[in-house]
Amino acid sequence: MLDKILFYFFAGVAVASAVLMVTRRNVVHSAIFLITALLATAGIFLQLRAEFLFIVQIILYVGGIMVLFIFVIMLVNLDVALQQIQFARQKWVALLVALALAGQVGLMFWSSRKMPGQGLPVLTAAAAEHLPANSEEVAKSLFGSYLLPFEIASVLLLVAMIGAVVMAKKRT
Amino acid sequence: MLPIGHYLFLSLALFIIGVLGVVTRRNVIVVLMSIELILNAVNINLVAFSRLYGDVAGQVFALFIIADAAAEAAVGLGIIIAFFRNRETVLADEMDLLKW
Amino acid sequence: MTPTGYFLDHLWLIPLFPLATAALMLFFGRRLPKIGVSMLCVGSVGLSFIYAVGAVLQLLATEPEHRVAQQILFEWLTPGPMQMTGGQAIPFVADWGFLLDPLSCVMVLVVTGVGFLIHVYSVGYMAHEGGYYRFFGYMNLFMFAMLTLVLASNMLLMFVGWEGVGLCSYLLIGFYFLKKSASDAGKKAFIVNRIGDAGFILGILLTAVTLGTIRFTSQGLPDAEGAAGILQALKAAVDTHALAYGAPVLTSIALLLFVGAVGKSAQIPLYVWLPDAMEGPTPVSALIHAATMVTAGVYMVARMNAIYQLAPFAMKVVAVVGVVTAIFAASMALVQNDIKKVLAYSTISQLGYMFLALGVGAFAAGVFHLMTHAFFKALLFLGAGSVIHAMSGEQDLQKMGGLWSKIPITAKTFAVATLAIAGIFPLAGFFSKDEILGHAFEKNPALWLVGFVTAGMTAFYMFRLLFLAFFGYSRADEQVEKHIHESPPTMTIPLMMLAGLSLIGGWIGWPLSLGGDARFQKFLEPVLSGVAAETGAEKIGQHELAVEYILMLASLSIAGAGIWLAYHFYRTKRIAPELAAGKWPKLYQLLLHKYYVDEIYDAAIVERTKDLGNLLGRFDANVIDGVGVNGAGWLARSGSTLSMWWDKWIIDGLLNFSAKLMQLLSYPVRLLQTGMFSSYAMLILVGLVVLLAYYGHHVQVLLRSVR
Amino acid sequence: MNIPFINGILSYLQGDGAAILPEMELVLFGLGILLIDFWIEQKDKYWNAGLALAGTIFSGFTVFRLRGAIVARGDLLGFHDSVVVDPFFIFFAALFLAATALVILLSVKYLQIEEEQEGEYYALLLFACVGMMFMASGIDLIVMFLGLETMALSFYVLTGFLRREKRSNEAALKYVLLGAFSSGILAYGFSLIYGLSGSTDVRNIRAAFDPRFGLARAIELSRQSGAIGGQMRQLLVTRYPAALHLEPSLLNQLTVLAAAAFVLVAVGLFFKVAAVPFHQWAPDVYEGAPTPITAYVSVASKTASFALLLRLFVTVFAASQETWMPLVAGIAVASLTWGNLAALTQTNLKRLLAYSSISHVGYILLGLVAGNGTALTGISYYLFAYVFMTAGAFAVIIVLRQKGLIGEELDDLNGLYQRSPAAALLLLIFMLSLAGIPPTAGFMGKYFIFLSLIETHHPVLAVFAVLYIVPALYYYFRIVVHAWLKQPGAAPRPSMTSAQAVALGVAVFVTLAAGLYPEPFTRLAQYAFGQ
Amino acid sequence: MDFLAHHILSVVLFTPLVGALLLLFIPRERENAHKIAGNVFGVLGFLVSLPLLRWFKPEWGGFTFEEAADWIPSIGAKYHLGIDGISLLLVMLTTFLGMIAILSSWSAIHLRTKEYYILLLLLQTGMIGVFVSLDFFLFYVFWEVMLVPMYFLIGVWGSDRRLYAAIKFFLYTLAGSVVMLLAILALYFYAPVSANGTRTFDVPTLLAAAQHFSDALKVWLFWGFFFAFAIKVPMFPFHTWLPDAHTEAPTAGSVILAGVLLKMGTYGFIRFSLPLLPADAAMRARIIHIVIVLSLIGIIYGALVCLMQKDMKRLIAYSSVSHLGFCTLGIFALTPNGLAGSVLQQINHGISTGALFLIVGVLYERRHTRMISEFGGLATPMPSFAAIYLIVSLSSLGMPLLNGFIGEFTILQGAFQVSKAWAAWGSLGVVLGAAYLLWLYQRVMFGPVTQFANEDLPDLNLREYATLVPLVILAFWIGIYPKPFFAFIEKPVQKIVEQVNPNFYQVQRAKLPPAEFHAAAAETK
Repeated sequence: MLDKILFYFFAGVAVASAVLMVTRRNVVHSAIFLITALLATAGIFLQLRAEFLFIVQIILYVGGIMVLFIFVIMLVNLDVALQQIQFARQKWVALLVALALAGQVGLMFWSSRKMPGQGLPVLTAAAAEHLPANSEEVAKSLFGSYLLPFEIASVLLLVAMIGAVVMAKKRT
Repeated sequence: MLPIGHYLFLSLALFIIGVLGVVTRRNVIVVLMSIELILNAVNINLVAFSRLYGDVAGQVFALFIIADAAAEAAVGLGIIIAFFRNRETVLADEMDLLKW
Repeated sequence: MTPTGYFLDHLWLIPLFPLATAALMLFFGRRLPKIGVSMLCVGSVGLSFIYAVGAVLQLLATEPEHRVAQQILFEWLTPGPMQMTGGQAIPFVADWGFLLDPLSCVMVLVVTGVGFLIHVYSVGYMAHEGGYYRFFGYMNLFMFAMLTLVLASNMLLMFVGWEGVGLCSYLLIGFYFLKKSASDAGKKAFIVNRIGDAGFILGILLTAVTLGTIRFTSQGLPDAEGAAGILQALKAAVDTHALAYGAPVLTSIALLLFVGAVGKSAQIPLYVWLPDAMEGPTPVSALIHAATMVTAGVYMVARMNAIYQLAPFAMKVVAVVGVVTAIFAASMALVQNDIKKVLAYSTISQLGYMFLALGVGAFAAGVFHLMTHAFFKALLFLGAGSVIHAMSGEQDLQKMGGLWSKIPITAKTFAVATLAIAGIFPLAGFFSKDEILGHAFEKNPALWLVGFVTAGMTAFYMFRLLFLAFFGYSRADEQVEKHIHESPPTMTIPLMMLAGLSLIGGWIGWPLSLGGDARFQKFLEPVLSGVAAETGAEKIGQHELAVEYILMLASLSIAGAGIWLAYHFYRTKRIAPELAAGKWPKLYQLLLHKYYVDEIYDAAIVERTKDLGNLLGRFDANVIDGVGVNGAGWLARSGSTLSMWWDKWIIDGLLNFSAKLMQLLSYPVRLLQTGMFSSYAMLILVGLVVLLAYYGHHVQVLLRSVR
Repeated sequence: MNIPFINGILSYLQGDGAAILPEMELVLFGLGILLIDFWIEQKDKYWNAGLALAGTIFSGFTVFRLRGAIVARGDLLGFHDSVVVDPFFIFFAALFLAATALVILLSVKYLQIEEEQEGEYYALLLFACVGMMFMASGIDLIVMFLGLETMALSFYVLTGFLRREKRSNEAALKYVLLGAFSSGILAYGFSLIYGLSGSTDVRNIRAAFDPRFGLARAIELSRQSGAIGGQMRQLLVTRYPAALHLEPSLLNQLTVLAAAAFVLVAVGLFFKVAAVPFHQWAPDVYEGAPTPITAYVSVASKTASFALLLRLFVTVFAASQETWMPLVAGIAVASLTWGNLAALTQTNLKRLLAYSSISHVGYILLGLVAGNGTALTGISYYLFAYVFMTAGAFAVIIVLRQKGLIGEELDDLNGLYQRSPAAALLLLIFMLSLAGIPPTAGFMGKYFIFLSLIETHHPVLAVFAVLYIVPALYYYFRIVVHAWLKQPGAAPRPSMTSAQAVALGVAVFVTLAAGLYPEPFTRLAQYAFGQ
Repeated sequence: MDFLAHHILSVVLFTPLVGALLLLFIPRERENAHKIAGNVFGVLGFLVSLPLLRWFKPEWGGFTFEEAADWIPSIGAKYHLGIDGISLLLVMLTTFLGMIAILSSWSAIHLRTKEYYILLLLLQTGMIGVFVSLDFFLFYVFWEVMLVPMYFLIGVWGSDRRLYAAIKFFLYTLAGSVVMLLAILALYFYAPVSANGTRTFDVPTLLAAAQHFSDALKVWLFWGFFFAFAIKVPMFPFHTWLPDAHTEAPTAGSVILAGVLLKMGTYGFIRFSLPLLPADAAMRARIIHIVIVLSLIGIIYGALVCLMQKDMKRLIAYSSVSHLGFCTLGIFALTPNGLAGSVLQQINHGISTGALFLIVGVLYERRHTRMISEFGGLATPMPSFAAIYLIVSLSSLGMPLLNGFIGEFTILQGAFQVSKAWAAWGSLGVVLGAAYLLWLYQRVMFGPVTQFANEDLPDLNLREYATLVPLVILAFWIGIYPKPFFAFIEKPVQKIVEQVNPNFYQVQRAKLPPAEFHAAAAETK
């Protein structure tokens, strides 16, 4: 029951702030709503007993990425942009198509839930108390089975770093 | 945990909102944020499945996706800055030099 | 016993002499002196004549039923096996081979003899013309082709000569190529002839697939095995009842071949080229368009008589075409004012006689008339040439007159020829024409009647010509008047010799009824007797003497009547013809304009063909290229443009484009058009939705079918 | 010497490390470039290029050694089975390295002219190559995804490398936004695949999706008691733990969700290979990017994305080939149509080649439609040929780039023949190859594709595909017409550096050799799919 | 010598290529050296092909001078060369016309001579390759290779609308050939796999295998090949590239194009299309009917369109449509006569039309125009030219004793055995042929000289004689003594007919044999 309440709370917050993020005129507001949505997602992670990710989400996403966003928003002068129309002309069509997409995928989820033999594994998740300590498990996996992705991720981040530097630095 | 469908629909909602942001917003920064939202939706899926199977692979995947999101954000924002320096705009539809 | 001898073994030299000199003239003639050209060319024809005479004499040495000499030089056309109508596949071979039998004897003598005389005449006539060597080159080439035609041992080689003479006629008609009318006439001759040739070719092909051979006869060949001739094959087929009298296929062959003959021998409806052909130098008209080439059709039909005798319908067609042509051409000759045109129509008319003869089955009579006609018509043309020569090139009868005394030799020989053609006893024309009319009467009195009227018309227009040109007072320009002179001996001697031939040439066919022995007919008998009596082919019976005498008298009297009329029209009361013309102006104009046939052909065929060409050309340019190719190109381009538009206006944003076009595009499309990036993303989204929709549906269907 | 550190490294290199040795070398060289870049003078910047080239050569040599090793010992798996060194990887790694080397050779002069000679450029080239190689070698979704992103991020930066160029900025921005968007879609698809199979290992996923692997039976067995059940359970726990949770009756059918996952993954990948209708970034990026990078994007990024796509389609989705075949066919036909038609009226060379490359994607996807052995050979041959001929074509455009001449418009080619016959001849050969006229490599690629279509009874598609050669030839020959038949304007004679000459030489050699004597290349292409 | 004997075809094939490669090393500015080298290799190319004639044994009907080497073993493509009598004649025609075309360019081409001769020689290799390949893959490669040099010959050295014409030529032929590629691949695929599990592109093997295909498949294959060849021939209505290409091409290009390139279509019909005809009589009849009707339309259509042309080259180009209509008519009559005539007519067309284009080239070199209306009365200043032109025209319009007649008659004969109507329609083309060619001749050569510029046109020079006289001699030779030519093609033609029209010889056995027939005929005499 608690699970349920928690889930619906976080889900509601996430969706609402996501909607607000997309619709706000002011970019800074959007950023803040994105932060809210990400935090709510972190809550979902917690509810799913993924504590490590919960922390990562808050620190890396909210703490890191979003600060980056805010910096950039500050850097590029947005006073002008504020007065401009924020939405593309196609917004209504886009909405329709996006809803169609949502409908399709949603229907697929729905039908797989209802019909046997239609996909999603119907099984009860392992009891919470049987789950091993999350951080430990993740760490084991990360440096065990997923060592290579970890190494690649370092290259990826290196590339991102070089890229950001190359792109953002002023020309000498 | 709740039935997996809950998480799937939540993730779908965020995904769709992200997609909508990408296709409707003119401000490229918001577009980039919407993409972050999409990746976030992916993470919810991954973590939910991970919980379902009691398998951490999904969580690890989500971790890497967060890293990727960070990298993309960094590069994307860098490019936005370079673009802004040259063009004094962050509106997507003012990218109009390259066309037919 | 096969006839042999030096000349017979060297038959191939007869056409070769002129060919050699022709080649010499055409390649090196420009560098030879005129005298050399004359010697070589005339000499080579003379040599041919000598060889021809020699060969004929050697042939005559054998008994009549063996008078066939054949030699095959080499296999010419060997395109492999051919399937006959019956289904058998047999090897098809066309040889390069020569054949001398009584029929070709007559032809080869006429060709070389008259040809030689005309060559001699030409030396004088062409003396002052440019392109002397070219003229003789062509003439000798013609001799070669004509001799190939008459000596050919098979249809295809005959066709070689046939086309060759057509070509030379084209070249010689267009000899004065600076004149547009001359080159036009040459072209016309060639093309009209080609229409006939197409028929001839088809006839040859039909013969080949029907009988399996195109060789005229295998007689005289050392080895009959595998070398059947048409005659033998036909006989075999008739004997085995594979082909019967009147078989449609034989009629078809006969008619197809006759199409060829019609073209070459200027019969209705393909006669139109011959009058125009008078644009050529006069010796050419004499040689080609009177004596030899135009008679090739007659010769060919006579040569194929075996088939014709089995095809009664074709025979009827030949007779009718011949007789109609005869009277039709004669009627046009009545009013012509160009001296050569009169002779040209006369030639057509006389050729019509010959076909009449062939058509009624009197092949020998036809050939006989061919020969006599060669004599007197060549003479007429040469005489006309002499007149033209004297008149400094004037050809209009209206501007002549009173030449009798000024050019006496020409005038007298001309008169002989005129009498001969009018059929006055005992000149050559009398015998041959009488023979024809006799046979025609036997066959069908209606045919005779038409021929009979034509005879009168012939006499009329010929004497009209004679009176207008040689009698009365001179109507020539003074300049011309002053220069009138008799031609040089090189021209007059041939005239006289031909006059002699016209006079006595007919005597070899002196009919039985007049106490002769019809040697000519008997001579030709072995060749012209067809395959077999029992096939049902009607043989020409002997008619009663009384009828024959009456017919002869009738002929003579109608000729006399014609002469009398001409005399009264043109000699005594010169005014009369205008009156006659005034009385029936329409008829007169009709005749004068040659029934407007040229105009009709031009309008109905020539121009329409050109129009068709034009139309098709435009079709090519516009429809096939336009719609097909450029259309595909256009389609691709506009497809490209469309897709470009899609990217540019629908994807890249309508904003940059004029408002008008924007309105044209529908509202939802415009909704896509805010910014480029968004629309790119939008398209990805749409693509995703579409794929998902398709795929989802696909899977649903699949699942349903599984369940 | 028994130094633990060295020993550790050595044992690592003999174990897991061997599987990623080529990538590691590239990374090391990339880092080296970043380091020495600080010390070298502006005019000596070509040392960066030299070092990068050395990196590719080293790596290439290592790949060659690995090839020997796997011939002797079979496929090499490493890092808990997340990468594999198999012929597929060897083939594609060699292609990527070749493309990278060509692009490096072509970049030196270009960067000099553009006055952008940072070492980062070459480092990013190498890192992109690393990403691509992981795309080819990864058999784990995470590795694949990270490889893809490494490559993509490098490309975003490289595209925008000419920061002063507005068009370069714009291209980079479009690229990064659209690329990230498509990555998001791809990741979403991956998450669903993970959800359906409970594993990120491609082989496990395949087992879950493909009835021929008998996973359902294994699970059922594992639930029985007894020795066999125990063994089977043990096997599953080590190999595929999530399978223990799967319901056997639900396995092995193409479910609705799998379809959704497929479409999402496919869209993500179709975007990367620039298939219609996910192609629209390509012309813009091609035009805006520095030309060597255009070549690199066009050649390597596309090939790498195809490597990833093939790995997934012929393993994970192989079982449902006949259901997705019409869909891929539709995409292929659309790509052919759109690419060819849109290219007809282009006047910018790079855009033209962009559209033409879209049509090439169509041909390769048709190979996927056929999907038999010949088709796989054809795809690899086509990609192989495509790398060299496209690189060659871009190389000519790069040679044209001089001070004061952009050389990207068709009109800039006018009279190229008079200015540089060699360049014109090379251009002709590449155009013929791109159009698929024998005896060039491009023809052989098309040959296999057409043959496979006939073998799998797709005559209509085959006719369709061959007929598109005709418009393709038309626009390729528009280029030739400008180069050969138009009168030159005032444009200067292009001068070719030796590096460019080497690159062009290699490209033209391969293009012609693979057309004139295709045997070794055919074997190579067959080798890639273990045939 | 031994090497030559064993690799004669390769030698013939690659001699021009060697020339082209050598020319690469001659500096650009040495124009005369290019000309000399080009001509030397042109002549050499012809000379090395002469032993073929000598060593060829007409009585052997199959392929000879075969050479085979592995090329792409993994797909079964081989370097397999070989010729029979039909290809022999076409190869000889190619080397001969190639030599003449090269010679004819001596003074016509001053621009980029080096490339010009290189391309001509390359083209030469491509064309020979098509005729000697016995491997479908190799054949296709040569087939396409040839397009490129021809494209440049038209596109660089052509006249005003050269770009349009060149690309039209290229695209048209390419469109056909890509479809052919599919047909080849289908043939390759549907043929049974050999014992050791490999497939092959070998022409004889595949064509033999095709005999066992289902009729439906054969029909598809037939049409697949048909389009490529029909465009190349070109048959109505695929012919519109031809006038443009011929008109715009330089003289040598037109000569090669008309003389050799078009023959590839007809050659393809004979070699590849005929064996693919379905066995079912009704289906076969329907196909043949379509093709024949197209041929007949082509014959008459081409001739009619000629009548309205104002451009000499265009006129001659359309006349090719007409003449090639005869060739296809002969081929699809499926009789020995038709086929033999068609092959010979292909040679004839090469000679006559090649010569006609040379003649236009002579005029074009002097006046730089091809408009008929610009000429008139040329017989006066150029008598020798007039003579040769006349002979060539006559040869083209089928005058007996010249080559054209032999071909046309034999074709008509072949067609006549099947259908009298076909032959009748065909003979209409003969009539029209005379009309347009003589009309052209008259307009150009006869009449007074109307244009000042034409008054002092020089007559043929020695080089022009050298290009034209051999053709004229050949025209007479074939016209007067075609037996050796027929001898070359008799056996191959027989083989083809036995295969595609077995009734032809069977009926003969069933009914009265000719010997008895004639013996009977002889007895009754």
